Amino acid sequence: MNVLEVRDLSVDYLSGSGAVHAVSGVSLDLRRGEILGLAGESGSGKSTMANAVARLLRPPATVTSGTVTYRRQDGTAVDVLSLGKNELRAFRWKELAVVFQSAMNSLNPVSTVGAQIDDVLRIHAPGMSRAERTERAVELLQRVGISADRRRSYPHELSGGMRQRAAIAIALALNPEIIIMDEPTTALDVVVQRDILAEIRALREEYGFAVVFITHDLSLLMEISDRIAIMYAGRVVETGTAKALHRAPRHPYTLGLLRSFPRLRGPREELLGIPGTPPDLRTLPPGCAFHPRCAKAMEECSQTLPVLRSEADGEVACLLNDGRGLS
Amino acid sequence: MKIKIGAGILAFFALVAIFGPLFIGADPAATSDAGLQPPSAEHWLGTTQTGQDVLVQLVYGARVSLGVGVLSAVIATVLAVAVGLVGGYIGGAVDEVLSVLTNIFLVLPALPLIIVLAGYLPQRGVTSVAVVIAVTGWAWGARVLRAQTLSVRRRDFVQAARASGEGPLRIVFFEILPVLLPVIATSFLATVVSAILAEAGLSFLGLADLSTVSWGSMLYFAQNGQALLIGAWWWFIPPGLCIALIGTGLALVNFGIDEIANPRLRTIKVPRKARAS
Amino acid sequence: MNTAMNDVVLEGRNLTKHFTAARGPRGRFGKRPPVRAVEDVSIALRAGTVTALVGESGCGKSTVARLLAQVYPATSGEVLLNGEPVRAHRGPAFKEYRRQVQLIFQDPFASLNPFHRVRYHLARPLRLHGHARTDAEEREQVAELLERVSLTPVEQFMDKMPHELSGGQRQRVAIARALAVRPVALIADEPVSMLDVSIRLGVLRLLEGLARDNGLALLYITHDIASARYFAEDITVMYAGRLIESGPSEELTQSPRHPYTQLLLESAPDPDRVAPPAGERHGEPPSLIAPPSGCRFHPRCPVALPVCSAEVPGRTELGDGHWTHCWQAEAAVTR
Amino acid sequence: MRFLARRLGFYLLTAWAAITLNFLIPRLMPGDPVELLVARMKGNVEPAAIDAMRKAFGISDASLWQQYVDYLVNLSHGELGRSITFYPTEVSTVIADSLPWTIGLVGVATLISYLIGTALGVIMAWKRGTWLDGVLPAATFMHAVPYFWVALALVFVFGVTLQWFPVSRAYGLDVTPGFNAEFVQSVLYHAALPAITIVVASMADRILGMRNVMVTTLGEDYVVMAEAKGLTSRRVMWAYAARNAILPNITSFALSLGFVVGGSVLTEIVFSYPGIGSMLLKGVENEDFPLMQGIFLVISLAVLVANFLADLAYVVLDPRTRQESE
Amino acid sequence: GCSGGGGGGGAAKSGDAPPLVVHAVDAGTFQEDFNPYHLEGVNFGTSGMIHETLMFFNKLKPGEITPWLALEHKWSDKGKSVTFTLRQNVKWSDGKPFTADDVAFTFDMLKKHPQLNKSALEIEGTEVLAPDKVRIDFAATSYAKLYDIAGNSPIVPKHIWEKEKDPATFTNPKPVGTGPYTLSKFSAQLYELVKNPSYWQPGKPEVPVVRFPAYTANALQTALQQGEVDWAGAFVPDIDKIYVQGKPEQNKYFFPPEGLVTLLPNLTHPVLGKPEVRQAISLAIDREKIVRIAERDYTKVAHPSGVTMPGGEAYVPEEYRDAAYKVDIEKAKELLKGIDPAQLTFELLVPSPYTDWVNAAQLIREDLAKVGITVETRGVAFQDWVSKVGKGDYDLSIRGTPAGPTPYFQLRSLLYGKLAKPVGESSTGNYERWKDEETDKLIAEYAATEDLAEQQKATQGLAKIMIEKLPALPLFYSPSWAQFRTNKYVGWPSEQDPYAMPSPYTSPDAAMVLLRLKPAGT
Ligand SMILES: Nc1ncnc2c1ncn2[C@@H]1O[C@H](COP(=O)(O)OP(=O)(O)OP(=O)(O)O)[C@@H](O)[C@H]1O
Ligand SMILES: Nc1ncnc2c1ncn2[C@@H]1O[C@H](COP(=O)(O)OP(=O)(O)OP(=O)(O)O)[C@@H](O)[C@H]1O
Ligand SMILES: [Mg+2]
Ligand SMILES: [Mg+2]
Repeated sequence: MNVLEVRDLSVDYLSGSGAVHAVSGVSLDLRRGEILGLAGESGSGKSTMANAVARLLRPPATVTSGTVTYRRQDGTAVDVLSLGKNELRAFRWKELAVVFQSAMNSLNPVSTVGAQIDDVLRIHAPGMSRAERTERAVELLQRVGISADRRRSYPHELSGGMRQRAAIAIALALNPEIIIMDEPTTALDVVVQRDILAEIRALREEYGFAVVFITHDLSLLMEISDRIAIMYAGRVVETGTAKALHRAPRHPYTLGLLRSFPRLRGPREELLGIPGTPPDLRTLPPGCAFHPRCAKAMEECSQTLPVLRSEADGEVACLLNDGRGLS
Repeated sequence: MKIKIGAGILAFFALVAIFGPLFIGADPAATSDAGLQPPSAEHWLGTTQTGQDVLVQLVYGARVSLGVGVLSAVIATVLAVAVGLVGGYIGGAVDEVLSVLTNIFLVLPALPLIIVLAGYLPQRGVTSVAVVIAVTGWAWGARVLRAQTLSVRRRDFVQAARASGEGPLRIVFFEILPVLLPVIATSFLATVVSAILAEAGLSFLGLADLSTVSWGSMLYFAQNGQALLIGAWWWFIPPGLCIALIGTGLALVNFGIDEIANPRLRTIKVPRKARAS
Repeated sequence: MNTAMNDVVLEGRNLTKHFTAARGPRGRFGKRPPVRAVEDVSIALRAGTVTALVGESGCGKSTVARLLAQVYPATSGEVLLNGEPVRAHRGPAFKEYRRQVQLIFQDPFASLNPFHRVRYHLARPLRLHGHARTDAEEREQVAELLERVSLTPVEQFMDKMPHELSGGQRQRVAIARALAVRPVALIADEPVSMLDVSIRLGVLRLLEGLARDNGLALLYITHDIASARYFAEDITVMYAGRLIESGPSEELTQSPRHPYTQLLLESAPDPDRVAPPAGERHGEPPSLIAPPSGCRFHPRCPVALPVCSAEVPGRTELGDGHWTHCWQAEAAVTR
Repeated sequence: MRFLARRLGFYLLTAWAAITLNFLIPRLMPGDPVELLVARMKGNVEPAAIDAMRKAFGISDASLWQQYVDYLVNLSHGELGRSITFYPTEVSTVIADSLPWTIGLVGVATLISYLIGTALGVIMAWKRGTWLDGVLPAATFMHAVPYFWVALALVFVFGVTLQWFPVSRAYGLDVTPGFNAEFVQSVLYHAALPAITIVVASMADRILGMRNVMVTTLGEDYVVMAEAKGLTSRRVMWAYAARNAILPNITSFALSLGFVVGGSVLTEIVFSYPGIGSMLLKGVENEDFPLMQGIFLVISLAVLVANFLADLAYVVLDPRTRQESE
Repeated sequence: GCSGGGGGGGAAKSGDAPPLVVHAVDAGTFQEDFNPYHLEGVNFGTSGMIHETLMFFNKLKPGEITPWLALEHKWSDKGKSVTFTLRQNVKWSDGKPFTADDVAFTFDMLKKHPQLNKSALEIEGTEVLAPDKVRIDFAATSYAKLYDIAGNSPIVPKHIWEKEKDPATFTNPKPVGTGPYTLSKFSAQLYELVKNPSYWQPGKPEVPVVRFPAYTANALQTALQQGEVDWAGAFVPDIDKIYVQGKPEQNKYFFPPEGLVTLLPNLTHPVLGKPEVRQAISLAIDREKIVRIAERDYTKVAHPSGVTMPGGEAYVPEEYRDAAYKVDIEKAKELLKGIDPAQLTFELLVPSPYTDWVNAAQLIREDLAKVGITVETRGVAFQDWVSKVGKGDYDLSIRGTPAGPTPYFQLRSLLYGKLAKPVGESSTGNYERWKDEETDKLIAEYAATEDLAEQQKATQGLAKIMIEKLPALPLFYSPSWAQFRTNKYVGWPSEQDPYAMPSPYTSPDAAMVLLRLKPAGT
């Protein structure tokens, strides 16, 4: 059922002024074929986690604990964090592909879009002939709505939306099981963003891959995701189906996030916002990291670190929610 | 770390240059009959063919070499700041002219030009050599500063200062200049190195004032006296080594500054686990 | 303040701005074609009122802002301050203009000089415009400004360097700096788009309060039409350098008349939506070097008429200050 | 082609500036080559002969403007005048005899230094945190060592003490210049040590420059993406990271050519290499205006041409400039 | 042994005798120029080895003149005409006979092309009196110029040179001369002269091949150390270590005095114009030490008269022949008593490329400090020094004065009033600007006679002025550098037999040396 299982994952950035605990003790499941939204303020560790899963962390980042398990369709489990060099190369892109935030920066500026698709095919499908590879590249580009003659274009010759589509086409090249999308639409305007979201959904229907969709735009996630995980200060504080989260958020932080977005329709609700500023990840407040900004904080919150506990259609890590819902 | 080592080296030479001569006292040009003595308790670094003490020369030479380096770097930096900042900020025709000028000086090969200019210099004193080196060496800094000014000028805080009614001079010197200080420092230090090298090269070619003791003139005399051929390594090695050391010190400080500006450049210890990936 | 609420303070009339691109292909005779960033834009800011300018990235919002703030002169059209056309571009008269109209930038990380303390940032405009003459006055007024933007305790913030502040705090300092000049009109160019969702609200509320309580005329530029609905009385929508629709915010968001406004509203993510909109492609935003003829939206417009590609639609008044530039609307009205 | 046209225009302007500078410097500076020549001959020349010699050397009293025009006209015919040092040899002959040596030596050495330095820089950036970081301090040190000092040390160690390499001249005395194996071999053998000097002394800059840009490039998303795509490290390192990192280095490389040429002047002198550097020094020492001017002009033009080639390379390597030029 | 070294492996053509490898002047490369009238570009050996002069003047023995292409000369018309009787049976190397036409042609050419006439001979005309007799007419009395006429004007073949349009730019790439050698091979790095088989001195020379490889100053040092060169004229900083290498019998050198290095006081300077100040300076300077440290003992302290010793005895008055310098600090101080110490501050200008002079200047500074004279030494560019000293814009300077065939030439160049221009104008001699009627009269007397005794008497007068009035302060002789190795050839000049200047860069002396060499071991 799960295609990816993250257990107790912690990542630190080592630096002169103390380790930055960018991800601490995160456990998360990704189900086959679902879109999992990952939301949270800037700096809450979303990208770090994604990169840890894709084994893309660069020094000074280090995984200090935890496991990442990938399950093939036939049920064999793969320990992602201990893959060897060659296995890792096969895992990446055949099983897991990544689409980065800014496609301008994630495409090699000095080679054509076609060549960058070709690159992947050449390495991972050595049996394909040149003509086959070209055919496949054209097919992929057309699939994401780019005409075949654009294959010879350099990234700078494409518009932002086209670049992002090209990046998605590259991700699709090998029919991976998982695609991690790290803010794939943040740099685009809403109309184009809407097109791309529609594209992603359609492709998901067609190919059945699972998506980890990262953004800090909660309302966007609510629309596109099946399930959502909210991160705060390196921890997952709540997970749940998009519907449930929208209807009844259980963590005060989730609530705050939701009530920070102005709505386009319906009555003008009062916006709550979240007072204060995000914490310094080097010296997290004791107990629940959110308590200094939490309107509902209790004495206990500053002492006890809440653990993520399962509830009906979701999990939450909040002392208030021990057994009860958030009123 | 880099900065510390680099600054340490520089501080050492600076102290030697400033106070060394007072300590040593002796005349660096003073000759004696004890020529070509290898290092000994009396002459720590031996003597030259004419019996001059190499250590004493080295200490006095530090003053001249560093002096030329710093002086020409100061002149070059002032030129670079003036041309780069003004051109970058004012823009338009002034900038066009200045940047063409800069590029011309950048492309013209400096050392041959220095040699040619020095060949004509009526006075080959320390100052004139420094001026020649500066005149041929400011362009790089000006170019970098101009590019930076152009980008800083477009930055919002400059726009904001303009919008709140600040005058152009104040913007250049209070808003832009401070931001560019690291760049100016880097280009200053780089110019010091190249000036010291250029002075050494000139002296070595006999195109500087050889009656002044500098590291370059020491090398000239060492080469003239065929120091290596007659095995007088103590005469030949120290000046070159000092130049290289100072250069290394300056470069280290520079890299340190670069690393502060661009933390990615830092050398890092890769933890074992991360290295596996 | 000698301007009453709702008086037009700052107005742009038929503003047009063409940039000569610094780089790009040359056309015939070696001349580079201009970037037609803004074409025939008229907009009015009223005292005590927040007006929003909405549009997708690159449509010319910032250019309008800069034209209004007179960062650069318009290619044609004029800017009026309190009904008087602005002519001077230097000298004391222009300084006076600067004193009245202030600009707040998008990126709070870039709009404060990292080398100066908060106090310097606030004190300079005070001194420049003669609001403070002595150190004591200066100190007092800086403290007051900080208080107005809720940076308390004041003492603590005064001597901070920008890098010691969070994004929201910096944006507050930037706002305080604009206020130090005591302007009558404030132009905020995407003031919160670089801030975290949770901090945005505070800054927006602050701006809203300033307009309401101090009678400032505020132009709020954003690409987030939802936030415009919440914080502005009026919304003007811009597309590819032209205005296409304007009206009171509630009316505009609830019953948009221009197909682009409709598309914009439809595209905005909205968890309350029952079903996601149909997945049809809308194409890319047009180039401003060779903008489409007629209505600039026609290539992407689902309901385009033949006339749309031929002629620029005129302004159709829809009542209550709601108007649009659309052939469809015109047809509807005349029909 | 617009980009290239612009650059070409700039180079023409620079060439003109170099030519004019060249014309002006000797005329604005004091000194008289004939007097000097006489002084060097220890006064064996009678004053009456001096004026005649002055005339023969083409030292004229015409107005500066007239001289400038004459100079340009002569230049356009490729006439650089006669050298005073090697009177009556034409400067162009002196240059034609010496330039090939310099171009050969400096060109090849620079190419080698560029290739090795770039490769090392790339690898060092790629393998950050390994023992390769140890090369950094060494490179930093080499970056600051005077060329001639390295040259002299090499001469002493490998030439004089070990006698592995010849320490002067461009080829052996016993070979006849021409295109024969013996001659070519001799030339290569003689060029080895000076070339090593230039490589060693100029490589450090390349290494450091390339490493820095490369490290920055390695942080770019497209490199991370390439890695994520499961490409081999070699491919990521060269086709993605290095390929992009080289771009900013091309310009700095072209500009650094001026310095390399400068350094090679010193190298040539140490190795008695019959190149243009030795001739330049000779010209300077003898206040041989025509020779100095000619050589400086040729060096400047050579550097300009190299810069233009670098621009061409840039256009070929960076598609972004290509589009602009459509 | 080691025959040939690095430069000698090549083609020795005639006989078994090995080629001789010579280094005359520092050069990175050679230009193909064998025009003996060119100043710098000309390759060494052109004059003397290929083109010969009418007579040979031995500068080491003033007054010793050997007939060469001319057997004798005769002055007429009060020194305004000279008639040469030429040697018969001399042939050009292309087989054509050498005649009076060639001599006439050579001097006519000098008249026509003043830039070739570096001795500024005031030639009026020439007349061929017979195939072996030629007369040359001058505009002025030219007794004193006999050396320039006969000893320093190589004769060129008319039948070849008359075809050249401009002898001034003619590079004479295939030189045809009367000399003992002809050019056999030229490349930028090496040229080679081989024995002229039809040379007029049968059996000579015995050195069949002379090779000239190009060495720069630096490269030469290494070459000397490695034994590649047989005959060199170079300054070697540490001759024992680099050249002699413990074999003084084989690796010989001989540095006879060639010119005079003097400390020039600017006589227009108000303080230096005073004889007692110059006297004091002279007394304070330890010339021995300068020679030892700055000159590495390669030369000798000059005779106070400035006349080159030994050899010039006849040109110095009896009473001063044994004069020598002695340091006397006390006396110097005594002499300076009357002078305001504040005025005793001078700048000593030296050309900084002349490192030995830079060192000497430093020693002078140290010595003069002892008597209360402050000297600031300033090393300047060579050109700058030339121009400053020429214009009289200096206090003190060091400068060499060239030697002529007799000491007179040296003293004339040092003292002749007509050479001194006013301060600010370039002089070509007498840089200290010595103005003295008696001096000028003595100089005129010498020039007006061809009688040796008269000439010596006039010169003695000049020597006396030098010693008594100290117009310039001689320091030491500038040595003529000559290193020669005896493993291939013997018969080199020596102190005992100074038959010619031993340095390979002096012409035509070097040809004289080559003609005397014999293979070693015969
Ligand atoms: N190279 C680094 N060195 C030190 N700290 C780092 C480094 N990279 C990231 N961090 C820190 O790690 C934390 C998590 O960063 P991450 O990029 O995962 O956040 P994010 O949730 O993706 O934020 P955003 O929404 O802005 O992309 C942040 O506090 C950041 O400052
Ligand atoms: N100085 C300039 N020179 C040339 N073109 C410019 C200049 N400034 C802006 N433009 C162009 O004008 C158009 C409008 O730019 P503007 O910055 O006003 O858009 P915007 O709506 O503010 O976009 P964003 O939402 O990205 O800030 C763009 O196509 C831009 O490229
Ligand atoms: Mg992120
Ligand atoms: Mg904008």
